[in-house]
Order: sequence, then structure tokens, then C-alpha cells
Amino acid sequence: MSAQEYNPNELLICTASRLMPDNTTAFIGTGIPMLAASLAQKMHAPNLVAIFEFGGTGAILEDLPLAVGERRTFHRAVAASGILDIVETAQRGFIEYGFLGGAQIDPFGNLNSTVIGDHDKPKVRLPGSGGGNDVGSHCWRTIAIMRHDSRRFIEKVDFITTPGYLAGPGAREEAGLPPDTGPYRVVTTLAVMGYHPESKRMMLLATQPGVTVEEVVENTGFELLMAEEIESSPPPTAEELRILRDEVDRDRYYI
Amino acid sequence: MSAQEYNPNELLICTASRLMPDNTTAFIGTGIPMLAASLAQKMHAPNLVAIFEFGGTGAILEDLPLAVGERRTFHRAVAASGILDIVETAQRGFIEYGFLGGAQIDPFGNLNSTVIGDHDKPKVRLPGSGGGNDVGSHCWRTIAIMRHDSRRFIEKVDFITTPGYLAGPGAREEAGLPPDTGPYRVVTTLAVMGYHPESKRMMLLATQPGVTVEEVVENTGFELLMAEEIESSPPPTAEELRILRDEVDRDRYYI
Amino acid sequence: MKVLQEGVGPLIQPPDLNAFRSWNREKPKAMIDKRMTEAEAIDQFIQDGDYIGTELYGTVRCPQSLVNEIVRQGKKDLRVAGQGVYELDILLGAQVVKALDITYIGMEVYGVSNCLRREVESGRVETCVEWSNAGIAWRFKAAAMGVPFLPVRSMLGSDTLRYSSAKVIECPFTGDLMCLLPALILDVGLIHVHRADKYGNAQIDGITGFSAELARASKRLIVSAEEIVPTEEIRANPEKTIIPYYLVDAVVEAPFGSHPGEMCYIYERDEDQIKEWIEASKTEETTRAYLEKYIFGVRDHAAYRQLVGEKRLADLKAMVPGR
Amino acid sequence: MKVLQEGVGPLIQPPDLNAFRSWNREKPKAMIDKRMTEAEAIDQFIQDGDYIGTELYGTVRCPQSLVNEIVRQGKKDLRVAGQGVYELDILLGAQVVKALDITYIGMEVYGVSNCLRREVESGRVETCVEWSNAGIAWRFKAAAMGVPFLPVRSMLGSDTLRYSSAKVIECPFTGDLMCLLPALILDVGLIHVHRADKYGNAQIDGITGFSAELARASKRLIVSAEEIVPTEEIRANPEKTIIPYYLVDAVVEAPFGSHPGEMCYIYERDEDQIKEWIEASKTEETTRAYLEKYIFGVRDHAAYRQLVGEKRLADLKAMVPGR
Repeated sequence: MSAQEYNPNELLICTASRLMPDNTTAFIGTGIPMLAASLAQKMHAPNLVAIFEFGGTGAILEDLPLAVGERRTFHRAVAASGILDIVETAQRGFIEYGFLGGAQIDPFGNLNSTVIGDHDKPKVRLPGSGGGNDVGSHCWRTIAIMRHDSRRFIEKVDFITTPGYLAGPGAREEAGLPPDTGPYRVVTTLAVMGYHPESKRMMLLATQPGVTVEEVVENTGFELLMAEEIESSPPPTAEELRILRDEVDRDRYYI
Repeated sequence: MSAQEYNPNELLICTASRLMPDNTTAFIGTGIPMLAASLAQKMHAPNLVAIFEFGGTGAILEDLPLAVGERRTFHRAVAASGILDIVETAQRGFIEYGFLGGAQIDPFGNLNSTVIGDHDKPKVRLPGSGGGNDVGSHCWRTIAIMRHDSRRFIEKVDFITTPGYLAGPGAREEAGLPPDTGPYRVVTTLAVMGYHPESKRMMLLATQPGVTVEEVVENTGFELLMAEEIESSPPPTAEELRILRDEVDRDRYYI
Repeated sequence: MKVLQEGVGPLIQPPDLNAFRSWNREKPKAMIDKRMTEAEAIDQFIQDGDYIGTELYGTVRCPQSLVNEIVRQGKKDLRVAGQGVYELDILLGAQVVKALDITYIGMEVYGVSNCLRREVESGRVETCVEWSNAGIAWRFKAAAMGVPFLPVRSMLGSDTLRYSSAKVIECPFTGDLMCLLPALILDVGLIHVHRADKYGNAQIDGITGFSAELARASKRLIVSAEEIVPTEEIRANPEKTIIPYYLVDAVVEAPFGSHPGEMCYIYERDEDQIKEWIEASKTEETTRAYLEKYIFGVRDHAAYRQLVGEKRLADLKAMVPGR
Repeated sequence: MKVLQEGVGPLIQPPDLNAFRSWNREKPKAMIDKRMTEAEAIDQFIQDGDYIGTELYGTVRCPQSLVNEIVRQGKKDLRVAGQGVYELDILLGAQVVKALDITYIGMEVYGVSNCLRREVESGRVETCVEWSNAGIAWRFKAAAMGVPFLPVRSMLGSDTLRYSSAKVIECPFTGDLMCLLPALILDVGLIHVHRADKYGNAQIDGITGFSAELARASKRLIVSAEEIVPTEEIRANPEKTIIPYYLVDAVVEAPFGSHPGEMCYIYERDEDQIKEWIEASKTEETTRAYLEKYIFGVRDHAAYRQLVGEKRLADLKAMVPGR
């Protein structure tokens, strides 16, 4: 694939990568977030502090981790501990960004990765929370990376595995979740979305290259708020793609 | 000092040592219990599992530890962790024996090491609980090592730092302490005492060599129950004294 | 204690910490040679219906040779605490699981677990009680501490809590709402480590996941190790001991015990066999064939290693870079 | 949440975990060179009236050069969490402590602390709130977990609980009574370690006491280290890191930083100086003379080492046997 062309995963990785500032802590889950974190370290954020659920803190992501507890998640790390040390670090307020995924998302950013249908008689049994609920409860800002279609972006998820803004403004705090936390961005191959500061409903911030606002709306199963100015998310740069292909994922596990 | 003679500390150490069976766990505090544990390992209990508050488990007490967190408390240990791992091990029921001390003890084995007089306007401010309360709450059987006089063995302690049987039968359980735990022995230079199985009051089991029952009673500020048969605690043996003097405390820190 | 909300999920294993204390008191504190084979350990320590748990992360450091033996011996009606990938998938594929305290069972980048879907959607797994990953680990931690619950801020506001057996209360110090997680005491815990001595003192290299917590939350604990080492090696580095011997009931020497999963610094994951399983797990029939080939068709873990092949195992070792 | 009993002791430091979260969010996550002298660290990070805590066991691994500097700079009205021997005795001897969450302050085999007696019996220490050793460590652990309390079975039934600020409740799962310990968040934590890099990544050899817990319970953390090592040495053994850099505000290189206490594997305790202190601490006058000699009379920790003498320090090193 040439530097001008890129595949959907490459787009997601580059878009997510740019959301990670230097000298910040980020709770990194399996898949796209690992590639995004590795790319970020090699681009604009050499001191991004990657934190992995099962104990790695501050690893240098020279080689791409393929799973959340494998040796690359604590390669030349500053600390290698265990899951509770990590999640308690998040619970104590030290982790700024967290990455999430799911089968369904609603306008308030609530995520479902547990069941389609009724919990006790599910149509589809999904894997369950994993670390998702922990990340969504404790990290200051969570970023969901999703496939974008109207069966996934729906008015009401079948099961709130991981809390977004729950029923809306104030609901997280009422439930006892830490104040000032919650969903921050949703990244898809069609768009980048945020949340309205008052209503806490999902809001279109930017479209991905070549995607129209109409396409985004069409593929979203609920009313999407619109930012005053909808930006065009810039495509992956030649430099990003080069590093991604030649350094981050040399073995093409994901791209 | 010849093998036939011995000083009060040597007597206490030997008496306490014999209370530690082989292949048992014992929570060892600073001072006499350390010497007793070391002596026990070199005599009848080579596999006594000495557990030290700040993290040492199963050390080989070749050299005498002088304080509860120093290197000899985890010398060739099977594990070296921290205070919470140790006390949680006790809380989980793994530690059979625990050693205690105090400035005052009452008929139910409650111990005071906090204040003489009123807490908020103390006549004498003592060090406080330290690990005492933890040991007395969680270990199955506690052994108090005390100086024996009627100002220390009193009807009511000024402050219950460490719970014995509190107000009597059932009181520990009512307070929420783990069932079937509590004071087991009191060792002094005058006697060895236990507790009556029903009334949970202190009971004379044996006198130390050369001490009469009357002397024990005289030096006890409350009514001491009497075992059906009061034994004579055998004096330190020549072998015990030799090991104590030549191996355990070569440098005469304590003896 | 006023409870503001409680999950509808049943307590699959009740948190009786006093009974746990009495149990722990009776465990032998002597240094006993506990070495045995997978077959002996599973036969002696796991009963049908037991509540079991495995410690691992993804496919890393799985007690796989032990799990295979559970299936081989036809243990059934197991209740299982799960965060798992391949190893819980194998148990589900073998249809020996009746109830789950579940946080995550899936194939990571390969997606959902076909076996979990079949077993839960068919109702063969009768009960799924939901938790987060840390939620399960904290439940082990509570048991390890010897207390019946821990307060946390995970799970609040979610259906994960609603379908758990957690409870919500108001903190009597601050007024904050807290999720209380009940202690989880395992009948049998299974952990694979880098090295252990014959008594059970065990050490792990790299991150330690929730091994300390699960080991301390288990009434019976089976440790498998890549290598059995002399006790002097343990005593030379007591800081590294994460499981002291008195927690352990059986020590199984299991080189490549985590295969097809990996063991950091020793061997890498066998991606080909994982993919073979992903394919096989798609139908009950191919699942049975896979189990036949890798579990029922081999006598023990040594025979399993032979089946996988010396060369392939050597290759997985060779893939490990310097530290 | 129905409280069945509560201690009469005040909460010297309230457990506001939400404020702690916000504080922690603002702490820099960048790798910044945090090396400074004792004088700079104490001046910059400790204010009069602060709530401080030291981590150690007995006289082992005391942050003594930092404590000496606190006295030297005349910090006062400190609130202190204490389990301590020599180092808290020095603070009490210098009359800079106003309130104590106390578990043990004494001289171990040498008996009660004269300074504690004088300061408490005179009322200069205005408040003593009682806890057990593990009680204080669990309070740090609660803060480290980010929760406002932990349930435990220590302290139940005792006056230690009655004069604490713990509360007793009934477990909503089992009905067992539990003692709830409020989280303890320090304004400033002081820890001495074997090695740290310039960013604050810190490692300890041997047992670790409650260092992990106290470090994570501190709003500001001053780490002193026997040795500053290159970060690559830390990254080569990340399992050994007990304090990651982002918790740390100041890194002070302090060889013999624990003197007259000991540092396992490096130097032994200076029994002669401990005895000198025990004698000196008997009256206010001799206490002042001791402080004059060892603290006010020397400019800094280097001058202190010179006063103690190279030969004596070398002897303390020589007393350490092989491992």
C-alpha cells in the first residue's frame, strides 16, 4: 500500500495516536490502542506513559505488544507490578486517558460488550467487561474506538457494561463515579466525535477524509449533535504511515 | 554463669521456646520471642516458621535478629514481603502463635501498652499498640511474656490496647473478633499461666523453679484460678543454656 | 449497614471468612515434598462441582497443562471465575462449566469466544454473574486479606453491577457511594509460575497479574512450574517469592505448561495452534476433534509436548529476545 | 450505612479521595530531573502544620537525613503518622509535633520513649489518636487504592479502637462486625530507599514494609536514596521498582541516609549513637544538646557524616555479612 493510500485500521491508529499528548498517562488495551501508543511514542509523544492493565508502566514500545500482559508491555518499563496496582493507580486519579471498545454505544457514550438481547437469555453472549468497566470508571477521559454503523451506534444499548455519562448530566456523580470523569472522544473510520459539555450527548467534531457529514449521520442510529464547526480530520501523513509500517507493525499483525 | 545457674531472661527464653512446636507458624516480636524462636529452631523445632511483622517469612535464625524489620528476620527466608502481607496472613488464619507484652494485664488477658492513667491526660504515655493489637486480634493463640508483679497483674487495665478475652466468655466474638482465637499462655519469671476453658479467666498452670504458689499469688493483683494440678516448670537444661549462650546470643545482647 | 442497591446475581461462592480461617489453620505448615503429576494433582484436589480459578493474563502464563488434565479426567459441573482466553475456552468447549463469575472470556484480537456463546446461549452454563477485571481481582484480594468485602469505585452505575452480586453503600466517612465487592474464596486455584521448589515456594518473572491475590484466596492451590529448583535458590532471593509454600497443595513440574500460551523470558505464544483452536472452536464437532487430538488423545503433558513437537517448542523458545 | 460504634478520636486528616484524585491528576507525568539537596526538598515541600509520615521499621531504612533537615529548618506544628523509633523521637525531642496518629513510638528493647512521654504528658502534643501498626498501614493502603476506607478485623473490642477514629459496621454480606479504617492521605511522605534514578523511580532490597502503601498515599513524596542510578538500571529490572517516578516530587542522594539506623545489605545500625540518644533523651536539656551536636551544629548531611566520622561509617559497612 502506498503512502497516499491507507487501510481503515491505519486510519484509526493514526487518528487515535494524535489524541495522545506527550508526558501523559494512558491506559492501553489490546489492539488499535497499542499500535496508536507505539506510533505516538515514535512521533510526537516520546514520553507517553503507556500503562497496561496487568502491570506494565512506562514501557518503551519498540516492539508492538500483541496482548495486554505480554512481555512487550513491560519492556524496559519503569515498573512491572500487577493488575490491582494499575487499576488502583487509575482509581487514585493518576491515569488521564483510557481506551475502550464495544459492540454498542449510545448517545451518552455508554458501552455494551456483554450481551445482545436479554442478559439471562442472550441472543449473543459477548466477552464481558474485562478491564473496560474499570477504565471507564476511573480514567479521567476515555476514548472509544468503534466500528461505525447504525446497529452499533444506537439510542439505547442492551447492557451498560461500561458507564459513559449514563442517563446524562450529573448521572455519573449520582452513581458515585469520580467527578469530572467520563467519555471524551469516539474515533471511527467515519468520524471523530466528542460530547456536548452541558448535555453530555455525543457530538460530531470532525469527519474522516472523504467522508461527508451525511454519511456519518446515516450510519449513526441516534441523533448526533453537531459541533459549531465540523472539521476535516487530516489523513495519515506519509511519515505516520512510514513509521507505522516500517517500525510499529513490521510484521503486519494489524495493518 | 554456669549451666546450673541462669538469669531471669534465660529462664523466660527457655520457657517460651518450649511453647513453640515444630512445623508451626509463630508471629515473632522484638526481644525475648526472637531468642525463644531461635532457640526453638536449634532445639526441638528446626522447622518452626518464624514470621516477622514487616515481611520476613520462614527465616533461618542462625543469627539473632535484634529488631523486627532487620535483615536477620528474612535471612534465607522463604519469602520477604511487607507488613500488610504478613498481617493479612494472620487475618486469614494462617498464624497459630503470637507473642505479646505489655505494662498491664488483667484476668482475661487484656493488655495495656498505651497509657497509665487517663488516655487524654496520661500519667505515663507508653509506646502504643504497635503490632500488638494485630497479633492479639488475628493469631489463634497468643502468649504474653510479662514481668510479674501486682502493679502489672491487675483487676482492670487502664486501657485495653490489645484484646484478650475482653469482658469474658463470648466477648471477643461479640466484638467481631475471629472465633476461637485468644490468649493462650502467660509466661513470667514466676510462673506459666493459661486460661480456664469456660470462664476465660487466668489460671496458674505451673510455677517456675524455686517459686511457690504463694509467691505467684502475692505478686498477682487479682484472683488467680488454680489448675487442678499445678506443675513445676522444669529449669533450663544444660543443653538449652549452652545453645542459648554459645549460639543464639553469642554477643550477649539479651542474656 | 444500609444497602442502597444490590446486584441481582447470585453469590456463586459465599464469602465465609471464618470458615476460611479454620481451613487455613488446618493446612500443614511443615515443609513437605508436594511434587506430583498433573494427573495426581487434579485427581486428588479437584471434585466435580468445585469452584475453581486460573491466574493469567490473556494467554500469558496459563496453567494450561493443569486445565488440560481437568478436561482429560472428565471433571464436570465446575463453577469458574473468569478472565480467560484459551484456557477457559477449552473448559467451555469441553462443556464442563456450570456457572461463571465472568469478567472477560474472549479471544482478544480474534474476537468473541465461540464456546462461550454456545454454552451460555444454550443455557448449559446456567449462571453468569458479571464483574470487571479488577472487580474479580479485588474479590480475590478481599479473601486474601481475610475480610468479607472490599469497597471500590468500579462498576458503579452500570449493568455490570446490576448483574453482579455487589452492593452499593454510602461511605460512613465521606458520604461517597461505594461498590462493595464480596470476597471470592476458591475451592481450587491454579497458577503456573517460572520456578518453584518442591514445597511450593513459587516465583514469577515480570509482571505478576493477580497471582498473589488468587493464591491467597484459594482453599487448595495447585502450582505448576516451568522448573523445580532447590529451596536454596528460593532462599537466596526471598523477595521474589510471590507464593509461600504453605499456601500450596501440589507442585507440578510442567515445562511448556502454558503452551500454546507464552511464558515471558522463556517461550513465545504458539500463534499457529491458537489459530487452529479459533477455527476448531467454531462448531461443536470440530471442537471435540481438537480436544480429542490435544487432550484425550495424549496421556499426559509429556505426550502433549511430543505431539506438538520438539522442533516447534524449540522454535518458540528461540523467538524470545534478550531482556 | 449504620454505624454500630465509632472511635472518639478526631480525623486529623480527612479522607477526601476526590480531592486526592484531582491532586494526582495535576502531578507532572513527565520525566523531570528531581534531584535536590535535603535542604531544598524540605524547604520546598514541607510547610508548618503539614501532615507527614515516614516509612521504616524500627531503625531500618529511616529517612533520617530528611527528618534531621526538618528539625534543622525549624518546621513546626507538624501532624505525624507514627510507627517510629529514633526518627520520630527526634521530631518529638525537637518539639515540632502537634498531633499524632500513633501506633508505636518507643525505643524497642530500650523501652519507652522519653520524648514521647514529655511531649504527650505535658500536652504539647495536643492529640493522640490510636491505631495498630497494620491499622496505620491499611489506612495508607486505602488511600493508595483510592477508596475512603478499608474493612479489617484488627482493633475490634479494644480501647485502641475506642480512641481511634475508626467505625464498626456489620458486613452486609455475612453479618460479621468489621472495623472500618479511614484512608490516610499524607501531605508529605518521606521514604529512604536503596536506589533511585533522578526521576524518582525507586527500588528497595529485602522486605518492603509499607513503602508501596505510604508512597501511594502521599500528596507530595520525598525519596532519599543511598545511591542515584541511571534510569537504564531501573528499566533493566522493572519488577524491583516499588515507587514509580510520577509519585515522587524530590530525589535526594543520601549515603548513610538512615544513620544511626541501618540499611540492609549496606550498613548496620550504629548502636553506640542510638545509646547516646537514649541517654540524651532523658532530659530536655540533654536532648537539646544532642540536637545541637548532630543537627543544628552541622550544615547538612555531608557535614553530619563528617561529624560521625569516616572510620565509624566504614566500620558499619564492614559489619554487613554476605547475603
